[in-house]
Amino acid sequence: MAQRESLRPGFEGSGFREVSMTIPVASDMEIVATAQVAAMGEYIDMPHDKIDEIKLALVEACINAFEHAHTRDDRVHLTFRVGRDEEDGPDFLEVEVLDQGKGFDHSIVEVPTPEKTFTGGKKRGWGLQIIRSLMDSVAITSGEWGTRILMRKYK
Amino acid sequence: MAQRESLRPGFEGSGFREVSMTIPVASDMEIVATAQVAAMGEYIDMPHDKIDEIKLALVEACINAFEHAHTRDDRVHLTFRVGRDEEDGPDFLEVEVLDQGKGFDHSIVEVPTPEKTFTGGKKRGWGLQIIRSLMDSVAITSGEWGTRILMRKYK
Amino acid sequence: MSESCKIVVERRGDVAIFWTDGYINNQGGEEIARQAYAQLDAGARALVLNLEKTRIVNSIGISILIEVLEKVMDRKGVLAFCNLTPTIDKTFRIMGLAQYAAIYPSQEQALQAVAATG
Amino acid sequence: MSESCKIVVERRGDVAIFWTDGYINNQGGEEIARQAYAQLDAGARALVLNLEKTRIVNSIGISILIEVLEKVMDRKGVLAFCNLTPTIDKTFRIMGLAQYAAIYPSQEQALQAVAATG
Ligand SMILES: Nc1ncnc2c1ncn2[C@@H]1O[C@H](COP(=O)(O)OP(=O)(O)O)[C@@H](O)[C@H]1O
Ligand SMILES: Nc1ncnc2c1ncn2[C@@H]1O[C@H](COP(=O)(O)OP(=O)(O)O)[C@@H](O)[C@H]1O
Repeated sequence: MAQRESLRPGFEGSGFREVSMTIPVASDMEIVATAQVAAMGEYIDMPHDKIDEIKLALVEACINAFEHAHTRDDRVHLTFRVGRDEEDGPDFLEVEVLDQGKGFDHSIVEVPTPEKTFTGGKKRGWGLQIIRSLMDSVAITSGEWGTRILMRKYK
Repeated sequence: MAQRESLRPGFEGSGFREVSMTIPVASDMEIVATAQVAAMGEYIDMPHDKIDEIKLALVEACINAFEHAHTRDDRVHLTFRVGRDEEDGPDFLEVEVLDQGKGFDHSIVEVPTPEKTFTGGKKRGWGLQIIRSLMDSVAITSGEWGTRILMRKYK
Repeated sequence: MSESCKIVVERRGDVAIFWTDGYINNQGGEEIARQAYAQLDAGARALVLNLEKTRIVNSIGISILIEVLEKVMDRKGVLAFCNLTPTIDKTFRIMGLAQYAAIYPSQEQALQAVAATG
Repeated sequence: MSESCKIVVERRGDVAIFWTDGYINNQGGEEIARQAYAQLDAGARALVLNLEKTRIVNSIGISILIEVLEKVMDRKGVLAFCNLTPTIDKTFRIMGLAQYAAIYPSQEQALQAVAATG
């Protein structure tokens, strides 16, 4: 009973709720992972349209890892965190997508434009741009060890 | 493109889809985890009533770990697997709930009955019984390292 | 947190109808118990719990509902459930709640049945 | 697998209406393209894509829809979308699809608009 009492909802303790998850490199697993965005988003009462935006950002990050990273472990590692910057600040949902793949230099990735997409014949190349547009903050670190995308959206 | 082609749905490759997940010992995290049961269950087109049964079994296993295990890492480790025993056999969804807690001897846990529950005043003690009733197979291993519950349900 | 169960209660004569929405765990169960005892103290003879919008009741939640049932039976009252999902129905049967409380497919049937006991 | 997108097509005169249901990824996009080209070959002048039951279109799916749009424009046809979620609408605008294809809130409005171009 004492134990139960200490488990009230809220952000007491570590100040965070963190759920980590590992998915295989396989089709549709990115959609299976989005269920966790919905669950964590609902946990902080995030509006559904914002949850949808985080879902799509996660989908894009996962399919990049599936398609480009050539991961050594055939897995993608996800971490979901809800928290606040300050006591009375807004809740956020943060998603980390980590692959142990070949890495890339995101500073030299060409930025897509609608014009190039339509007249130029290069239709792909929008994943990172979509992630940046839909999330409030995005940090990409990459190297020989792989790639980590850390993205956050406030409620 | 070649890479994409190899990622068709199905159980090719390892013969399994395995998603692992770690949740904190904290209230309502068991519900956040059930989102993964729904996602993996829908992935194999499992009927919704069966998905609900697996969800409840997972909830019971998680709250046991939260309440009784006194985990050393304040975490509960979950693994979800979909697969088949034989090529043309039915799909199953398997859930593993692992805690690094104090362990227990499940062979000496008293089996509850409605009579004891109503006349005896001991209302609790139904978690394991519910798990066994709702799942097709359940294996419990426990020791000083903690407790592992492996449970499976066929589509 | 949105996981917690919302409860709406309506009193119709000596019958109190409870609509739950969401997960019934220890907190949800205790909140139902609190409101049920308030209704009994205010003269309600029958309680109807409509669980249409609840998909999961854990074993702690059910154990609290069993306490409510015992209290209702002590007072010679009636407790009925309706609109249970197949999984909740199954769990209520496993734990024996179905032996002591009536379970009806619809709210209308539950209300008719409890009226007949009045 | 239930994740894959289901597509239903109905032909009304020279307009073909597509209803999608589920996730539009590369496979879903390619299936829409296949059926769209079949409709164009069978004389359809306008395509209306009703995405009411789709909550996620990934960037690969959108790039395939852009190829479909270009093919429709080459043939002097019309492509219209309707019933997009706010997130899909936003993504279509980011990628510029909204500059070349018309987006309508409802199927009725989409059908009226494409009829006016006929
Ligand atoms: N996780 C990753 N590992 C390795 N390379 C990546 C990763 N994510 C993105 N890239 C590189 O960045 C490029 C741009 O990615 P993105 O904007 O998502 O567009 P697209 O995937 O359609 O090419 C990719 O083509 C790839 O070269
Ligand atoms: N993960 C666990 N770690 C340690 N002990 C456990 C664990 N799960 C169950 N137990 C023990 O088994 C008993 C029966 O569990 P259960 O059937 O779920 O009922 P309840 O949790 O209501 O007591 C618990 O009271 C506890 O002593």
